[in-house]
Amino acid sequence: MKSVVEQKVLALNGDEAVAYAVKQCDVDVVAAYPITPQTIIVERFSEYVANGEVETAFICTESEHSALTACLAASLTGARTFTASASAGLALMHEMLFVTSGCRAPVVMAIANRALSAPINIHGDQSDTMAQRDSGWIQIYAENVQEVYDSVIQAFRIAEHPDVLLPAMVCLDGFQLSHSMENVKVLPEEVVKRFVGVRQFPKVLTHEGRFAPLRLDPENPMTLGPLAFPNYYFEFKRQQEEAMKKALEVIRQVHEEYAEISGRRYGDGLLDAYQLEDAEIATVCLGSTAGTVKAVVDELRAEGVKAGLLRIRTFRPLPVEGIRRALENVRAIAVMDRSMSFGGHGGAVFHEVRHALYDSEKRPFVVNYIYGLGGRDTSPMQIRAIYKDLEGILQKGRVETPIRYVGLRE
Amino acid sequence: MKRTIEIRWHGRGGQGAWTASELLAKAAVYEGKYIQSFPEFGPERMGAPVTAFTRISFEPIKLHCAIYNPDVVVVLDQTLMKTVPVAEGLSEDGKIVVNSKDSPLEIKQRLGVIDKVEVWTVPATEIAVKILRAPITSTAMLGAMARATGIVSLESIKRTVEERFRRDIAEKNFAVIEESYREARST
Amino acid sequence: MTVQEKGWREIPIAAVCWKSSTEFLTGDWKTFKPVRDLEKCTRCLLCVIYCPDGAIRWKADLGDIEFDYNYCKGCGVCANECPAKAIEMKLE
Amino acid sequence: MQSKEWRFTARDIAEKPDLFMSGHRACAGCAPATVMRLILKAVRGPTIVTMATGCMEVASTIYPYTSWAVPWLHTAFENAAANASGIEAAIKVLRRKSRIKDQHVDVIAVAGDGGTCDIGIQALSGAVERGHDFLFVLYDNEAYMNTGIQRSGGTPLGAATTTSPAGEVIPGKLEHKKPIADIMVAHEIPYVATASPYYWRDLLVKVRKGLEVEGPAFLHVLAPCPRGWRSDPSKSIELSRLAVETCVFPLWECVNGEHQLSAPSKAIALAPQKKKPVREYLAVQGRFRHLFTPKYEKLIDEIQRITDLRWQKLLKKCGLAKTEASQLE
Repeated sequence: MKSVVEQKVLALNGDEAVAYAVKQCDVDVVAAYPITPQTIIVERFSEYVANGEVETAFICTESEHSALTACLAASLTGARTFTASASAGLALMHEMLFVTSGCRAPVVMAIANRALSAPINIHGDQSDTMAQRDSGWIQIYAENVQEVYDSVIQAFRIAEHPDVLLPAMVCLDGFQLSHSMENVKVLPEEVVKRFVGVRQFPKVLTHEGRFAPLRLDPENPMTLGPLAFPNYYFEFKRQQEEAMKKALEVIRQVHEEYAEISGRRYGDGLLDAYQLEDAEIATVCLGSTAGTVKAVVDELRAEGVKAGLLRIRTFRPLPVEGIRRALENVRAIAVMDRSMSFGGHGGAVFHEVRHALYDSEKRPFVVNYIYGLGGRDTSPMQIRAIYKDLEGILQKGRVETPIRYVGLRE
Repeated sequence: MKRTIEIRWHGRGGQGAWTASELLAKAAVYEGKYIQSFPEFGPERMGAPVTAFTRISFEPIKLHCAIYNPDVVVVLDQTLMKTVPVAEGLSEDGKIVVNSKDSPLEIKQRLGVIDKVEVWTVPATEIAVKILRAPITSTAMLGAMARATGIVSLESIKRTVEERFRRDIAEKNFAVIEESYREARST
Repeated sequence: MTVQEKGWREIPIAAVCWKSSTEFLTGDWKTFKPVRDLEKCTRCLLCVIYCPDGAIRWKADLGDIEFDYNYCKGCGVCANECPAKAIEMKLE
Repeated sequence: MQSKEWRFTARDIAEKPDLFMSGHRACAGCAPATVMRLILKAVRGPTIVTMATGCMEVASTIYPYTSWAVPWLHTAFENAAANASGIEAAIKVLRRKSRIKDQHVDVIAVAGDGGTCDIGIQALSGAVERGHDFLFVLYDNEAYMNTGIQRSGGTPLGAATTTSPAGEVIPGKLEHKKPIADIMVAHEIPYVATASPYYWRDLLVKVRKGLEVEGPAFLHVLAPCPRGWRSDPSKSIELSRLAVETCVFPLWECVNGEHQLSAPSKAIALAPQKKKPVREYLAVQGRFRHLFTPKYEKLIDEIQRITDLRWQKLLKKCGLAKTEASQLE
C-alpha cells in the first residue's frame, strides 16, 4: 500500500482544474479552439505556456475539427496530447472522433458539457457527449471539481494503457462545474508525473516485415490510416470493442492506484453507489446533479426513506454487470437523462440502465426523467418529487408514465 | 449555526460581483472551509445586471444547483433595487448588505423585507472612489459583508486580495476593506 | 476471397499496413505492352522518370533500363514521351 | 535560398529508389502517381507524409498493402494541413524532450484539388497562418476523380464533369477555376510555386525549395487524369506540357512575396509567338469535346480570354509585362 500524499488545497473552477491537471501530466501537444463554457481551460493553459510553466506545444487551431486532427496526428507521432471542447465544437469534431478511436490514438479531451443548437444555448446539458457515445471514446462524467481534476490525470493513464489505446473524454457539466469554484486538493507535480509516466508504444508489424513501436517515425516507417475494404474493416471494429471491454478493468485499476496516492475514491471508478445497499427506491444519474441527489438522499434517509443513488461515472465503456448488480435489489428506479434521444423511448442513460436490468430476474420498475436541458436548474425539491413518484409507483404497483420531464412547463 | 451558508451577490457586469464571490470563497478556503462560487451562468455584458453565488460550509458541499434561499444577499449597486428583486427568496433570518449612503432603516423600508431580516448599508462607492479613484465596489462590499456576517476574517480576505492583485493595488484595497468594515451600519 | 484472411486477434491493431504494395502485381491490367528498340534508345531515362507505376527501372550494373511488366499497366506514357521514339506499344 | 540550385539529373533520379512504390492501384496513365513518385525523389532526409482522402490516398494504401516507404498518415478529407500541424508540433516537442532521435524531419501534406481548394481550404489557411514548417503539395486533377469525376473549385470553365455535365442548355462548368496559388500567396507565406510533371526537374527543385524554407510552403502541381479528363492515358504527361505551353497553367514561384516565372513559362514570356492557343490543349480532352460544336464554341474564346488575362496579370507581377498589361487596363 502506498501512503496518501500530502496535498495543497486550491480554490479552482472546473475549467481551471482541467488546465491544472493537464499542466501536471507532462503533455506534449495541446491543440484547441475556444468555445463557451470550455474557454477557461484554454485560457489558463495559454497562461502556463506564456509563462514557461510547461514544455507543451500549444496550437490554437482555426476550428475544433483541426484541433482534434492535430491532436490525433501528434498522438500518432508519439506525443501525449490533449484538447477540450463543448457542444457545437464537439459536434464539429464528430467525424474525427471516430477516426481518433479507429487509429487507436490515446488523445484525452475535456468536455464542458453544453446544449446543442438550435436554438443556440450556451448552458449546460449532456446532449453533446451523449450524441458521441458510439464514437469509440471512453467517457467519464465527473460529479464535482475535485473529481474533474482527478479524472483528467487518470484519463491519460487509462487511454495510453497498452490493453486500451483508446481516446478518453472527461465530461464536466458546463457552468455547474466548468465555472463553479470549489475546493480542490492537488497532488504535487512530480507525483502526478510519476503516476502518468512516459508514454509507451505497443509494437506492430509493418510493411517492412519488422515489429516497430506504433507511431510515425522515420526510423521505422509505417502506414497509418489506410483504406480497408469489407474484407478487413469489420475486424478492426471488433478490436476496438475488445479494447473497450479491457478498459473496464483498466479504469478500475487506475482509479484504485490513484486512490492509494490521493486518498480519493469515486466508487470503484466505474460506478459510484450511494446508500444503495438496502435502498428500495433509487435514481441513476451522471455528472454534477448526482451531488444534489446525494444531498436529497441524506435528507430522505434522515426521514427514514430507503432512498439511494447510482452514479454512473464511466458511461463508456458501460459497466453493465455492475449496473445490474447494484440495482437489481432496488424496487423502483428513476433514470435521469440530461439529453434527449428524439423519437426513441426515453434518454440514452435510460436505454442502457433498463437494458442492463432486463437480464435481472427481479426486473425492478424503471422510469425515465429528462431534466436540466439547456441549463435549466434542477433543485433539491424537484429531486425529492422524483423519489415521491417512485414511492407512488411502489404503492400502485405499476408505472403509468414511463418517461417524464423535470421542471418543464406544460 | 447552519452548516452551509448561501450568499447571493447582485451587481452590474464589470463591477466585480463574481470577483467578490471568488475572493470570499478563497478566503474561506484559507480558513479550512468548503466553498462553491459560481456566476449566474451566461454571457456577461458590461453594465447589465449580474448575479453571483457563494456557498460556504464546514463539510464538503454536495449540492450542484442554484441558490434559491440565500442566507445573505449583497448588493453592489443600489440602483439595481429599482429593477431587480434583490431580496427575493432571502431566508427569514437572513441578512442583506447594500452599497448605499442611506440608513439601513430607509433601505429596509424600500426593500419591504420582514422585520427579522438584518439590513446593513455601507457607502461603498464613496469609499472606493476616495481610495481607488474608481467606483469598483467589490472589495468594499466584501469588507462590509465580513462585518455583517462574520463568515470569514478580515485577515483571510486580505490574503486573497494580496494574492489576486498587484502589490500597490492590493494595499489600496486593504484600506478600502478596512474602512468599509468600520463604516458598515445595521438596523 | 480464396485466401484465408486473418482473424481480428491476429491482425495488428490500428490498421497498420503490413505488406508492401510491391507484393501486389498490377501487370495484368494491361492490354498493350511497351517494347523498346534497343538501337533507338538513348538511355535518356525520361521514361523512368515519367512512368506512373515506377515500372521502368534503371539498372546501374547493366548500364541500361528494364521494363518491369509485373507492374506496367500499359498506359503508354513512356512511348508517348520517348524523344527517340524508341518505344512501341504492342498488343499483349 | 533563391540562388541555390540542385543538380537533379535524370541519372540521379533514376538511381534513387522509389519511396512511392510500385503496385499501387492508380489508373493506367495516372499523372498524379507520377507526381507522387517525383515528390518523393526530391526529399532531402527523414520525411513524414500525410495525405487527404483522395485518389492517391486510396490507390496507395489498400489494406494490408502500402505504397509508402516513408511514415505516412491519412485521417480524413479536409484536414491534411491540420495533420501536418500536429506532426510538426509533436516532432519539435519530442525532440526537445529527447523522446525521439534529435534530427530534423520534413513534413509534407498532400491533397487533391478538393482537399485543397474546397473542403480542405480552412485547415490549410489555418495551418499556414500559424506558420507551421511544412510543405503542402496540391496535386490538381481538377475534379473529384475518386468519387467519379464531380466538379470542384479546381475544375476549369467549360469542363464537363458528372455534376457539371454538358447538356442542352449548360456547357459544362460555368465558373472559372479557383486561383488557389494566388490565395496562398495572399497568406504571405515564404514559398508558393506551381509545377507540372512534364517539367520534372523544375518540379523536383520546387519540392526541395519548399522543404528548405522555414515555415509553410505551397506547391500547386497540375496532374492530368485520363479518366476524368477523358484523354488518352498515354497523353497525361503531354497534357501537363500543353497546359504550360498554352499558359493555361503557367509555371512560377513566389519567394517571400516576389513573383518570378519559371524557365518554361519565362521562355514564352520572352518569345510570345511561342504561346500556343488554348484550343490545342482543349482539343485533346474529352471533357471539353462539347466546346468544339457551333453551339458552345464561344466558350473557347472565353477560356482564351481568361487565360490571357491571368497570364498578363502574372507577367505584371513578375515585372515582365509593362506594355501588354497597360494595354489591358
